[in-house]
Amino acid sequence: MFDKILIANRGEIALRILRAAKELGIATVAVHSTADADAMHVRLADESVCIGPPAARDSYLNIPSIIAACEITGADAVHPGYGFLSENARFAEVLAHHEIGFIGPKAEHIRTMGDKIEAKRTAKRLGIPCVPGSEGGVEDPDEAKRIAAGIGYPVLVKAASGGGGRGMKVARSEADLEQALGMARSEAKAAFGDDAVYLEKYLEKPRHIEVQILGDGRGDAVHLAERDCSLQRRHQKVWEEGGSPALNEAMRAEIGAICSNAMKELSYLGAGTIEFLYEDGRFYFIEMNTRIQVEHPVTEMITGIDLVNEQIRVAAGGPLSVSQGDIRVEGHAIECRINAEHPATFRPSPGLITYFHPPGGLGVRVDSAAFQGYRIPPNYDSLIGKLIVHGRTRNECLMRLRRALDEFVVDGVDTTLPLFRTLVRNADVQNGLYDIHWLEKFLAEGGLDT
Amino acid sequence: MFDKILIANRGEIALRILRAAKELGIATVAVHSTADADAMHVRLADESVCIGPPAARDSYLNIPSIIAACEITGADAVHPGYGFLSENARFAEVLAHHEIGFIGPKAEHIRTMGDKIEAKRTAKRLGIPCVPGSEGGVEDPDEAKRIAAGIGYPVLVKAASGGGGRGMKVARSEADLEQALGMARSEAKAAFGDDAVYLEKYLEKPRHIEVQILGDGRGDAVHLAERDCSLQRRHQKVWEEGGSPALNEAMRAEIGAICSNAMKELSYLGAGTIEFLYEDGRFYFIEMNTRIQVEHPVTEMITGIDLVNEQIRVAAGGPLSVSQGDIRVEGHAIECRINAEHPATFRPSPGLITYFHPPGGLGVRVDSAAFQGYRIPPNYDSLIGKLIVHGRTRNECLMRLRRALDEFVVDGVDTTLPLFRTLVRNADVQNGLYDIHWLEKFLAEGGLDT
Amino acid sequence: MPKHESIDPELVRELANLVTETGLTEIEVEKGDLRIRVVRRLEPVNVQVAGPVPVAAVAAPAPVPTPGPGTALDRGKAGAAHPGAVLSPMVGTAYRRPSPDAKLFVEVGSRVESGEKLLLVEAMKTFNEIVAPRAGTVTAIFIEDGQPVEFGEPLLVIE
Amino acid sequence: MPKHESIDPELVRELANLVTETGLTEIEVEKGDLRIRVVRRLEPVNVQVAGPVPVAAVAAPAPVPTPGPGTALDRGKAGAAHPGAVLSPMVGTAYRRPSPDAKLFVEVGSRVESGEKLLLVEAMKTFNEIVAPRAGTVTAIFIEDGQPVEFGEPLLVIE
Repeated sequence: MFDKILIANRGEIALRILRAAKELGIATVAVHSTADADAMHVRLADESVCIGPPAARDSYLNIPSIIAACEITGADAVHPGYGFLSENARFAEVLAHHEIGFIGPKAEHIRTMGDKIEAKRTAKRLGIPCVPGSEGGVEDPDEAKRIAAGIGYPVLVKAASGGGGRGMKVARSEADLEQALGMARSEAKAAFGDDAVYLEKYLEKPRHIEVQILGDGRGDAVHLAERDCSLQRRHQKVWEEGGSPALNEAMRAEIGAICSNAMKELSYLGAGTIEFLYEDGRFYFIEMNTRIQVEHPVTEMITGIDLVNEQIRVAAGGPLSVSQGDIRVEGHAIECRINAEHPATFRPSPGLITYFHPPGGLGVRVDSAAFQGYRIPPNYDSLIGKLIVHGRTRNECLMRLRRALDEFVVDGVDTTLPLFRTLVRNADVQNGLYDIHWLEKFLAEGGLDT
Repeated sequence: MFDKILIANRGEIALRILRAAKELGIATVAVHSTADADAMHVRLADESVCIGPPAARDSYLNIPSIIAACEITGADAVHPGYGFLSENARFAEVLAHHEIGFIGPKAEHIRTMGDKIEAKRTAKRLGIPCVPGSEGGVEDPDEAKRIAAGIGYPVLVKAASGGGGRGMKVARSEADLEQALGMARSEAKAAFGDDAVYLEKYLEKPRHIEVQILGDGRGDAVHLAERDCSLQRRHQKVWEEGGSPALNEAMRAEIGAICSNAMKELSYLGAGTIEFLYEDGRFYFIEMNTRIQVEHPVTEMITGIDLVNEQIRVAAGGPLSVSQGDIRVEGHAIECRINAEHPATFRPSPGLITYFHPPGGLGVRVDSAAFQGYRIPPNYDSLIGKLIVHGRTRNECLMRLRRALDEFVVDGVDTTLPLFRTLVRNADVQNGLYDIHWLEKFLAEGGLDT
Repeated sequence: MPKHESIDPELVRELANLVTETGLTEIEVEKGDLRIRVVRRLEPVNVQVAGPVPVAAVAAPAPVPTPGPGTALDRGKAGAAHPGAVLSPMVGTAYRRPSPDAKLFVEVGSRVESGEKLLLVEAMKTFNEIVAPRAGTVTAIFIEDGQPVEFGEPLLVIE
Repeated sequence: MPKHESIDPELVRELANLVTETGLTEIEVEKGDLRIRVVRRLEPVNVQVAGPVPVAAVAAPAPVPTPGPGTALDRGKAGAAHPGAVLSPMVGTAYRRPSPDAKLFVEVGSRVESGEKLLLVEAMKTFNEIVAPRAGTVTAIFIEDGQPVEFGEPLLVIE
């Protein structure tokens, strides 16, 4: 096991990692920019090192500074958290070169999954379902019809050289296809000078569902069920829950097994998330995140498994603490990302937190590095805390979330708490009837005004 | 189900009840003395009513005022919490007379269990193990030897008219017995003018272990495993955990079944706790508490069952939400009672809380009505919050408790946090090797000085 | 304990004015056997220190409608400061007449003697008489007939 | 019984001013049989803002021993205020001589020109030269040869 972990991150995830290390009896080093000198995890760490000015490229993204901080403190492993250097394969290699442990996957897997084309190719090879489409360009309408019938309507005709929505047409039935093909080709020709097009399954109202996996790097891997992160704004997840209101036990076990088998085949090391779009009972691979995710507590609440603890164990060469048979989903959990932003305009609101009172009681977890007197720096993202609530049923969870949101007080800055107080009372949310477009539509239609 | 619950209590338990009611969608009425006008649960309740001056007898113990508060608010049930009127059978009857629900047991059971002699008689009748002893007075040494052999040494010879330790002698073996009998008889004669004595099993280093039960009042009842509350100071519980480090699965199931069967036979209604002394693998009934207890969250954390929610359901005539087969003990939980007291002298420290920052993260629950700016009134007990921590194993729980205690900040008043920071690092506590005398001995020997 | 005649209300008023003028929260003076302490809890302090909690509760849409006498406390705070206020000694329902058909005990402008009945407060079917603590004129009545009242809530003012 | 003239409002006002001027929260004076106490409750929100969090971390027995350069931050904070301080542009290990056998670049009292070498800071086997930003005399050196330094930590002072 490691003796001293350097936490190469900031904010709530740095505190999360610090807690996991302390609970394992491992010493901690907090590195921080000058803007984060008073941060909670810096105060609580055994040691702290200032590694640079506020700009992330000169501090949290500065590999030489982080290596130097390891050297002067004698840290024998680095946890990169999420964002920053967490999916930087070169960082993992530099650490290896310096014989410092990296609490994350093997560099090759970071690299593979960081490349969209390579990731999709690997996923396919591993039996992970991807968005079906023509393998290459399609010219002949009859060939197109044959392929489209295989994919199932609606299908999207996309320019091979395309981008920005141009040269892109939806065909909802075979009757539409020939026209769509023609229009897409001429648009593509006009826009890109190339009329090559291909076909892909068109998803109209998909959900975002992701499967949490853990691997020991030596061929053992488990899945820890899924999270539904469909409530998004500008591709940022806002509200995450597990299990998904759209899945049942059998569907969960099936997609879970596909993912864990793929990870076994890959000999994947550490925590990872395989993200899918989900529509009409089918999963379509989007990407794999080779790191711990913001919404990991949802999984921890329903499985009782400490994911950061597992990350540290397997990075140190240990086995997973659980086998698939030990993992049971108990109850339901929802996470709300509390951002220091105006709840309607989403304008960031850095500044001094003049009063901070988190909710408590049964089934309520708060992961936050904020405290009264903390000044949120303007240099980084606006996430100031996560409220995660567990209940025996989704309904109990929703009722508990409602009362917890009503207890939560953050003064001095704007926060997105009012947005969540509205969402938890919304019928669609209560019924789990939402897709990845729901929240933007709700906001555009003035859902917060009522 | 009830429409509006009046919470006839204060402090953290009032907030606990308020949370349970809100999660059930039930309206809440907070009643309070003038000293508690700014309390958290008063702020969060749908309605509040000031019922009297600070002295509890004129407010929280004043039955007419509480009934009047029900009348003017239209509350259809009262939750009495713990302490105050929670074990007052007459209060339950007065509420019944006014057709207001009482969220607690039947008055007859409160009355039975409130009378020490009657409680013990009932326990015996129900098959609950009691401290074995001679049924009546013992005169003849040979009869005493026969009875003592049946009880097992050591035995206590006690004056029938006794009290305050006088006329009380321990016999550790048959050889001691005749002398102990003679001395106890003459001491008893001298002290009380009555030389009648009786024999009882003498427990040298017992643990305090209690079993949580729930009944629906119609013959169904379940047990929710035990809590070990041996760490006490002046008969006040300080640290409670579940399961007990002294029991294994089979022992838990056995004593649990005895308790749940007894409660079925009694047709007990609501939550209750059967308290035992435990020594050398045997249980000895002390008393039964016919209410929710301070340490109930320990049970909630290891079973996932919301005890206050169950209390409300069954008081409204509903069934228990769980059967015995559904109840599984998962992991381990420890509760620390954070009192506003000097950690070494235990002198109460009322006053203004100038800073309050509870710990967060996985497995950490805080039940507290305190907040920054709250002035702890000098009129009531000094409990300002409970820190309850859960882990998959007792060791994980202890490590998590350690880090949570180190994160907890309460400024402006003295608290017992430093006591717990010492206890969690103590080898005996870590090994679960303590009895009901351990903490007082530890304190007397200057355990806090090191 | 000095008799109440011997306390000069003017002195208390002056100290009260001084509290306001100086922005203090408390003044205590003692001279001989006389001790007077005047306190005003500053509202801004309440708002700063403790305020945020209710803000959330209010800002959030109430999960359950809030009917009933939820505002009793506010009424109480409003009138309690008045030096001539008669406060309710108990929680219950206040009545301004001995029976539905009878006439009111007192009205604004009524001249009352010390010990004269002002109101009834009913709790648990028991009617408790509220009597005038001193002679004077009723200058304000804060409650209506049949209204719920809290402990310490101002009922009326005698000056 | 003393009349209210015997309490001097001016004295109360003066005490109130003293409360404000001194930043106290309470003054109590007693002379002969006269005692006056004035109180102003501060607003805890504004007063308390930052510090308390580290109190717990410090007050709590450290779960793990804290060796190494845990105090670097404190050193940094101590000297950073000096207007002539030269701060470390990076985290790493500071060396005061080009090689173990060589002599020190500078000592207290050394006269340096702008651009003159003062120290090396090593990170990832790379030695970075720290040069004098201006001419002057080295009046203090905060670090020892081979000592770890943080970003922004004061290395020495040139005046």
